[in-house]
Amino acid sequence: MMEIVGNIIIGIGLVFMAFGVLGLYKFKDFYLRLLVLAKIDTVGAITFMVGIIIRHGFSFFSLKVFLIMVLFLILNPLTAHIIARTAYLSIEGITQDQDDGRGGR
Amino acid sequence: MIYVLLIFWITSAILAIQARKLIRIIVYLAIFSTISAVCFFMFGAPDVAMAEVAVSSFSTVFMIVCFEKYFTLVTDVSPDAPKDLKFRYKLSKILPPVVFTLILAGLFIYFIPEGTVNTYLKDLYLERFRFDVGGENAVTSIYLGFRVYDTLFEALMLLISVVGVAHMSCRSEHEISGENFSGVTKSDSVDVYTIRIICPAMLIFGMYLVLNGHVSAGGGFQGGIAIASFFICRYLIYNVYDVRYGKIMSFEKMTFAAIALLASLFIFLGFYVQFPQIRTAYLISMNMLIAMKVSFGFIIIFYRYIAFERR
Amino acid sequence: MQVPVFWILLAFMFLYLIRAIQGPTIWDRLLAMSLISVKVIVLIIAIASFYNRGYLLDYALLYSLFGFISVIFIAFFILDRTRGKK
Amino acid sequence: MNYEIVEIFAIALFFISLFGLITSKGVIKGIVSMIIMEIAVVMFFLSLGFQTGILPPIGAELGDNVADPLPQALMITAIIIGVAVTAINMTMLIALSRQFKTTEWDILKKKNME
Repeated sequence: MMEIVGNIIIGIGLVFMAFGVLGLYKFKDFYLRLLVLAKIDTVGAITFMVGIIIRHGFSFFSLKVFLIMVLFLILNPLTAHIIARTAYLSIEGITQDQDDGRGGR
Repeated sequence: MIYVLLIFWITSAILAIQARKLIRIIVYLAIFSTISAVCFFMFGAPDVAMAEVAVSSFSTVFMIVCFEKYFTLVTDVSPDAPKDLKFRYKLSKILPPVVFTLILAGLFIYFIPEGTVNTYLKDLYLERFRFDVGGENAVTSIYLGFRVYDTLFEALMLLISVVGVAHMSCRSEHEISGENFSGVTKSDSVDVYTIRIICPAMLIFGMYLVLNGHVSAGGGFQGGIAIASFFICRYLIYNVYDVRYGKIMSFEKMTFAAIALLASLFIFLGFYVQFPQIRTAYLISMNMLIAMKVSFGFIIIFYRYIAFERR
Repeated sequence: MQVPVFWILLAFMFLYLIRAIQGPTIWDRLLAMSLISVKVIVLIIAIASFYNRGYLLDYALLYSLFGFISVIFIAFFILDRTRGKK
Repeated sequence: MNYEIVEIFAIALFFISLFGLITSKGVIKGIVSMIIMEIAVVMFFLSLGFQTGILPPIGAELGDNVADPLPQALMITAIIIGVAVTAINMTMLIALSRQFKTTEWDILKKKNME
């Protein structure tokens, strides 16, 4: 029974990733495409990992996958933030002195 | 399934080779080493994949500093530096290289010996590695036990290349000054805050890889690089990290001497046979020494690059 | 059940690679690179669970750390390079 | 002349990067092609004796379809030496660009003549 539930959740995760790929090709602006990395892929990967944890039940394997999920939850949005901030600074052409760390104009 | 991955692998390589702008080369090379790491993983070699991933982040950092130096020294200064590196593919110019490469490939394929790869040595190692060397990881037990000669000369090779980099890079007189050298991130921004959280995790994970190398995937080399990457993050967070190269260089030479001594003491003098219960102690200590050597070597190269080249 | 998962993930990686090739700005290529590194982590966890080998997961953990470092350095290099130069 | 299709990919990439090395106008493209060549060589060694669904030679129970640990042990050292050599290449590139103010082969030849 846990097998089926896990498979379903993995399927849902893959569907999220498919939406991400669809979004990547439909959005015309760069910042919209960045949304795919920040939100959709993070959610897709995490549902995928939850599905794997459910498939493997309560074991050392799923503890490791949980640790990876937590680290991934911290790192992925941060990567998206760094790319967004640097892209914003370079596309808008904000020079060094105007950059007060908040990226605001 | 592996063939599709290899097709990606070759396309990303061709991308990296023919990239016109210089900035794209770094991104394409990062993608290429990612996909090659996955290919190694699919070939049943997680240790090599780990080494490839760790090394690709280092070569990306070296290439970034090198390109910055190239931009400031060449493209911004001299007029005759071309904007893009596109090789003008005129037929007359392209024919000799293509013909030469095809001839070489044909010769190579023609002279490949017949017959399949015989697995005598592989079966020998797979059966014997637990009794002779101890430890669960066949790869670690090979490069620490059966073929420890290669590891010795590889450590010597790394030492020579570190000394070469240290002496060939420019000798700017003043050491690192006190200002915000990395200049990468403001100290209160969110990414610096998170890097402060991630860095200890990286160090602990590097230690885990080293100490656990003879049982699960990992080992001296990958753990050493993971530990060295902690110092990269440390460079991002703190303003300045005044590394005393002399001390680390001499310490690395001492580590190499310790590796040579330990290997010769245990394997060549036959302690391995007389005291079988010290085997895991030998494996762990050898892994730790190699990890120290590799991490010191990469720290020196990294700080040699960042501190002296970036000016 | 597991094999189609690998094929789907490889298809996604291929589509990201195409996006990296035709992406207009350099930032799209950087985005495609970090997307591929996300897919790599998920693919490795799928393989580890398919072969039921626990130690393969260390690799995914290590990979997410190192992918993060290289994205940081590349992003700040491109920023220094293209800042203010239209 | 029978070998796995997987090895053909590695050999093909080796010669593609060799072509890239030959036709590289600047020193930088040469270094990039050399990095790719090193990874192609490593891939060729690892692809010997490959079957689908091969397992790494780690862990207590080793099945029958297990990868060969010997080339892996050699390839780990090969990758690390590859990075050390790349670091030396780039140091030389910086010294070159500092002295000659360019990294194009043909311009360097002219400058080297006089």
